[in-house]
Amino acid sequence: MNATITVTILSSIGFFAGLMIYVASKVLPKEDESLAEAARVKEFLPGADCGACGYPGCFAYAQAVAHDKQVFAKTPCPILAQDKGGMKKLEDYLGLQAEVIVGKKAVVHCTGGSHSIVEYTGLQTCAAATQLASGFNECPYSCLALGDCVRVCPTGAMSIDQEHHVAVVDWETCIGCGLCVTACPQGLPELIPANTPQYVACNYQAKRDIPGRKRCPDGCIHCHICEKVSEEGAVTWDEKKDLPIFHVTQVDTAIEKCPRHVIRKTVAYEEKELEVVGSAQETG
Amino acid sequence: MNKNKGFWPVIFLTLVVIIAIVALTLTNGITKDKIIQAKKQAVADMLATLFPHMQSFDYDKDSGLYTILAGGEPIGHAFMAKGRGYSGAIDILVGVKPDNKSLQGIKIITQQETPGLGAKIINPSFLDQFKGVGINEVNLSRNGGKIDAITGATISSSAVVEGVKKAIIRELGSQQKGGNS
Amino acid sequence: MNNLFVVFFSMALVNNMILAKFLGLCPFFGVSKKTKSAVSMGIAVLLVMLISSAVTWPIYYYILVPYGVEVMKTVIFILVIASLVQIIEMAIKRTNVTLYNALGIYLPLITTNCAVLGITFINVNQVYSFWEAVFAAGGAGSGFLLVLLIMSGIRERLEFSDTPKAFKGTPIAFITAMLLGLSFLAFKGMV
Amino acid sequence: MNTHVLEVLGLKRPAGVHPPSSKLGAQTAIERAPLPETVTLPLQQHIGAPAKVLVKTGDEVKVGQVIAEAGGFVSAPIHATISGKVKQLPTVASSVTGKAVPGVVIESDGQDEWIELSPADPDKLSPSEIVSRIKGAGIVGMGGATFPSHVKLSPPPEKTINTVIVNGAECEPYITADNRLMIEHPERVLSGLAIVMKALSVKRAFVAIEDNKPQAIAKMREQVSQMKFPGDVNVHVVPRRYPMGAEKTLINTILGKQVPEGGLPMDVGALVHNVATLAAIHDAIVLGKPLVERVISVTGLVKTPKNFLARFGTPASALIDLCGGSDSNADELIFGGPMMGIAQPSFETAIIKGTNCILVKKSDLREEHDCIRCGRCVETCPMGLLPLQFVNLVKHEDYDHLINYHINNCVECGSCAYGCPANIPLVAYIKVGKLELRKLGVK
Amino acid sequence: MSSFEKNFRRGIVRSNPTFVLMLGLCPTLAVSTSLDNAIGMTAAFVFVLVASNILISLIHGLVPNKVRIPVFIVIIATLVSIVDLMMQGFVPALSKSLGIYLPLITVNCIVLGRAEAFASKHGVLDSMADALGIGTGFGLAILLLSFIRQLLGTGKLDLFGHHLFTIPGFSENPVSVLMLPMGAFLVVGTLLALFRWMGVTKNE
Amino acid sequence: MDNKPLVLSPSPHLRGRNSIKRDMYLVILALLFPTAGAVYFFGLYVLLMLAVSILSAVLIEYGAKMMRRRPFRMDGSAIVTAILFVLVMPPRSPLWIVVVGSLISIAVAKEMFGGLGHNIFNPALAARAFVTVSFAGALSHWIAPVHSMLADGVTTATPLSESFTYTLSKGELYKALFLGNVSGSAGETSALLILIGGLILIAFRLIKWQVPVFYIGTVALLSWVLGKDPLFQILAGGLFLGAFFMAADYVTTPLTTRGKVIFAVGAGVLVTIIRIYGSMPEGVCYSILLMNAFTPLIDRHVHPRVFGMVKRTKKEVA
Repeated sequence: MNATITVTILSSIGFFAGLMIYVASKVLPKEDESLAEAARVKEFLPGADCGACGYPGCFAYAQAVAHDKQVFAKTPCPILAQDKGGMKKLEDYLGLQAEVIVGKKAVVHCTGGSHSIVEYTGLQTCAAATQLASGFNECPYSCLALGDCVRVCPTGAMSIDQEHHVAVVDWETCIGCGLCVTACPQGLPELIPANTPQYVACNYQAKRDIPGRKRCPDGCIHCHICEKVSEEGAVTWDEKKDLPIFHVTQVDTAIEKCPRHVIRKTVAYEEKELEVVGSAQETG
Repeated sequence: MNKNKGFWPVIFLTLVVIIAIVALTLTNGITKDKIIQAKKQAVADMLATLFPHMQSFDYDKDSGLYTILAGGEPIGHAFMAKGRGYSGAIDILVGVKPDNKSLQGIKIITQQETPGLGAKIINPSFLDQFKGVGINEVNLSRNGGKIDAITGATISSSAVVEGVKKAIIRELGSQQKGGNS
Repeated sequence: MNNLFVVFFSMALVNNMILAKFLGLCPFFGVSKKTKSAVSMGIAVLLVMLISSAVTWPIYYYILVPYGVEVMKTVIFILVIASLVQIIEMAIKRTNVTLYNALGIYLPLITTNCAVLGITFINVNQVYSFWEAVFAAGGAGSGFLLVLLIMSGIRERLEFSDTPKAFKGTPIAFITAMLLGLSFLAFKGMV
Repeated sequence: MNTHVLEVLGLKRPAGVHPPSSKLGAQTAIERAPLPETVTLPLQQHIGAPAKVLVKTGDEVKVGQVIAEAGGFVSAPIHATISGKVKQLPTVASSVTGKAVPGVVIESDGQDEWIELSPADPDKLSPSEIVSRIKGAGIVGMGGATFPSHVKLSPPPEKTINTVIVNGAECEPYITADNRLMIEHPERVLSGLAIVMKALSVKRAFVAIEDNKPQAIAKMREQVSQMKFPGDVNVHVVPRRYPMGAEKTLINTILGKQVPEGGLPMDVGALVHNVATLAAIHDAIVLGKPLVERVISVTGLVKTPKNFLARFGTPASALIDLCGGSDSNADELIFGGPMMGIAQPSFETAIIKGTNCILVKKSDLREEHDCIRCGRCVETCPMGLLPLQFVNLVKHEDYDHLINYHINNCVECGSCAYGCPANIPLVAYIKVGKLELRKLGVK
Repeated sequence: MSSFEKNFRRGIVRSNPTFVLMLGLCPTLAVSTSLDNAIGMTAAFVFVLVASNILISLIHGLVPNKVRIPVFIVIIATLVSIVDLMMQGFVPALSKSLGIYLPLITVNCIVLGRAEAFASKHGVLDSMADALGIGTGFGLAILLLSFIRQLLGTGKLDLFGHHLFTIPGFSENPVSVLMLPMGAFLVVGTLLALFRWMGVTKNE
Repeated sequence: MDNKPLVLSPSPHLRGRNSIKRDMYLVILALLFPTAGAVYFFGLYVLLMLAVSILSAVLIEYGAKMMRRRPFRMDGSAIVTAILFVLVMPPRSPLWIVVVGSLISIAVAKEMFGGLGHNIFNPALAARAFVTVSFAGALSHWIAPVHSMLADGVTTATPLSESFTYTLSKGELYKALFLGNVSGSAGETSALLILIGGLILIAFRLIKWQVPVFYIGTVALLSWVLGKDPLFQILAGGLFLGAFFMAADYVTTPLTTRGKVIFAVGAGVLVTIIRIYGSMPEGVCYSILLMNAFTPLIDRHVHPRVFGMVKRTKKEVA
């Protein structure tokens, strides 16, 4: 008898709690629109509200993810991370996978052959170095190899070739985000379609010759041979920079004929030999 | 029926709570006596360290006084004391001889004193000093009592002494008077 | 009155939830990276502690004790707290988005914050009166807020530090917590 | 007195530093440098829009002929500094920003043939005529900032300027050009001041000179008493402390007013002109001469430090040779003073309007350590900033927050880096930070 | 069987709840002052985890979304209470030294986290394996901690009243700070860094 | 004008003569006074402690730097920490505790945070707090000043602890406390010698005079208000040592002078509260550690007055 009373009373607490939630959800106005996307993202999350992700609870995390997808890529929910299927669902929903396979890759328009004419002792960043006399290399347009691009690269595709003092891109890991393009004070990296088989590894602008500074032995001499030997439209000329622009057509003759051998092959270049050479190895 | 719709969530939650309560009530039924017994046993064990000949005890809830019995005869009393130690409260069990005139001994139940220093109050060398001391003689020796403080741990030592003193007055103050008159 | 102050002070500094009782460590390490969120979290915890202490006290002493079912306290307390938090969160979320983003998003984390359930247990174990329980909750919450605030300040500075790689992030936060705990020993024996 | 008490209590910061003044050429009279064989003139020698070139290769030019016109309101024309033939129109690396800018190279014919000058009596010119003549003469701030002078003299109508301050502080170590100018040509400087006062109808002016230049103070005082001004002119001796010569510091020291953040001196009713600029203004109005030459100190590790009157575009090596060449230890060439000057990559770099000093020195390279938070940079910053916070943020590429610490208030005086025990190149970090902030589009 | 094994193994190292996920730290730090406590806590924890995972994987299809968290929490709380009562009844000393940390398993993020993330999406057997794995990982972590803290903090090892080992000369002046809360922070922080340094776990 | 490439470095091209090394060795110079006092009052054993402390600290720093693959520099910071640590320890501390102290101060409180400049807490005080909690028993051995270098000390209580009773007159007592002729931590007893060292620091502009003045001043004022003898409160215990050598430490205190004053006042209040209400007899160590923890928050909110921002209200810095 006594037991029954206790059970009834205690259960009524449970009933009351449920009732309150029910009433609250009925009486209160609908959620604000700005939270709708976050609410949808939250459906994919475990909902344990453990705070291990660094956000105060799952909904806060969902809000952050809804605001910036990269949050999920950089700090995935630790509970969800053990659940492959769940991860996949959220990735699909956010379209993260699709974003990785973008059609552009970065190339660096420099071979790194220019030597330093002064002893630069300032901050070891390209941005700082260019503030003094356009950098410390003989070629004022050359890669300074201090790695501003490496630091911003989210996937670690950028690295510095210490032998030649030039930044190189690994196309396997490059996602074509373009962060290096904005980071480089010399304007050397460029995003090109991932199916472009070659690019010119020089940014020397003949029309902006600086007295006392000169191009490196590998630099483009603006001879237009590549343009002449290739079929119409395969190579166009950037008049402002006085440099060739290559497109998706493979220009074997031009590569061969270039007196400076400054046209570099990318992984999209199809060679007779089956060996696939990445631009990273090629720049050497 | 959609499980998310209408009033069903409320009913479901209530059902779960009912099951939980019932399960707990059942468990409680099994363990209730055990727990009470275990608690009693714990107290008995505690008291037995001061009164090795103890067979059973009585507990007066109002005064907080334990009466220790052996063969039906009281062989002493015991009560809890609290001292304000170096880093928090010290709980002390105080045992007195049946005549309420002198101590049977004391035992430290909980303490958080500094290890290696204040925590030496649990050492027998300190505690044994209390055995057989008259209830009016509980005081540090420098204050004219019979208890020597632990070197370097004066605060902890005096915390124990003061706590015991206070508890004696609280528990035995009236009895003593009654006995005298 | 004096007694209430002692309870408050003791729970805030001497028996600090995080540094002395190990309660609420997940949010302590999780949400102490930025001062802004640390403050919001601390305030949210403080509020929920106050409310849940005030609600569970009468439930315990007017329902559970009279019927001799103190053993149910875990189930009932957590049920009440969880529902309460959910209702408060829902209310804030649907009425004031700004407030929700500043404070409300911290609420779900609090359900699984042992500090909140912990303080209700401590209230029961210490046999606090109603006002003592409320002040204890206030003290515990304030202490939580204080330590979270200090920690977030330190961690923001550590962001700029050349911390060894293996120690970056949580490990150094633990070491900091240790040194913080050592300094909080200053309050030992004050109550 | 009050200020002193506050400083002792540490409640008012005596900002700045006291680097050794090393004024090597202070007693050497100004010497006219021989004409260079070729001059290289970058088309951007001032802050603002670059000038637009008017000549082509092969053109014959005379001294003072405009070879590039102002490219906008905040811009200044550029004049040929020697007579001869335009040899080339190359790109040159700016000796200030390091950026590649268009330039003109003129080969001398050895004649030094001037264009016809049109002198005028300043008393008979209207203020607007004065301003347009100054603009036509291509005058820019010659203390190093190279802000076009006519812009300073054309305040928007809502701002009123009531005080002109003549900046003769020359707080940078080594530089003696302004000092010599004040000693040798006080009349030109003060005549320029009178013209500026007339142009703006200002009734009050101060000539600020640091207390370590007693000769200049005496000469200027003497000259002030001899001349008639349209208002009240005082020689104000300021304590020697770097960066006293910074516009904002100077205004604060003399007038006790702080130029608001992001504001200009005119916001507190003041106008600051360097002594060299005023002398150039005098030349432009009274003699009708456009700006083609300036006084420049060649100092440091050269055999005899000297002060020259040199044409713009002269390569540094020519002037250094005139001083007997540089010491073999020297491995650093700086345009400007050692605190704010810019290191140059080659001795062939040509001087421009803002180059007040060629400093040859031995580099003082030190290994950068971690910050020990000594707070010296905070203490010495004349702008009341937290320089070490800029370093932290730039190091961690957290550029967004730089603005919260008022990075754009920094004048890059280098006081912080001068006193830093950890040898942190704070100014370099700040420059990168400003650059990145601009990239992010925050102004 | 292989999926069982996989789910079991994962919780031990790769997603160790204490050193990798850093969840449910409160009891780990609080009761790791002695091996006895660690063992008692592990037993209680594993029971609650396994039982709750099984129960939740059984009923997850029925639970309405709105009351999901309250329902799960009530189930866990009930299990915890049962363990609590059992311990009070049969091993009162242990129950006393675990104190409020035993009922606080209720709000342990690991338990609720597993319920939410795993049990409510998988079958009974997988859930059980997962719970056992996580429980073992938790147990190993807390045992390691308590081993270090007890050994260095007291200079000797005791297990259920039996004296095992004393470091000669050390037990007079042990690093007693390790028995205090700050000691736990120091040990966990150092261990975390050590695991990262050895490459067991990843850097942040 | 040979072909040697020119050096291209950012401005300023002129550097002052400040260096971390110079700062640190000047601090060591200032520390020599209280150190000499410690040896004079408590015997040659203190010298032994110093040797062990400095040696172990330098070795541990070297080891830590090697493990972290960072250059090891003999910049003197480890020596400063090591000396300070000995000065705040009881003059008869076991040598192994000194080594443990070096381990905690250098390895845990400093290198784990990233080395000099990155530590949040004062290393010497953190180590002192650690060993005090850990080895309370072994460190409860206080001795009276000995004066003859080799004599063994007589066990006594420290001036601030409860059982301390001097039979001297007030004047004599102050004199003893000022000169350092009392028991206490090795280097904290002589206010005079610490003052000399402190004045050296102020003269070389290594510390701000505001810090010790506000720190000691707050303690004096608050003690007086709460009915304690202010002169005794400031002379006894480690207040002077803490005020000149620890509360004014660069790394662990706020950057701005205003921040430093807040720090000093806060520490002063804490010392007084701890001494009067707490069970720790000596609060200087903990007061500074606690304020160290608050330092990032103070730094966050107390900025120097930005030039040209006088009339505007303080801008929020997020």
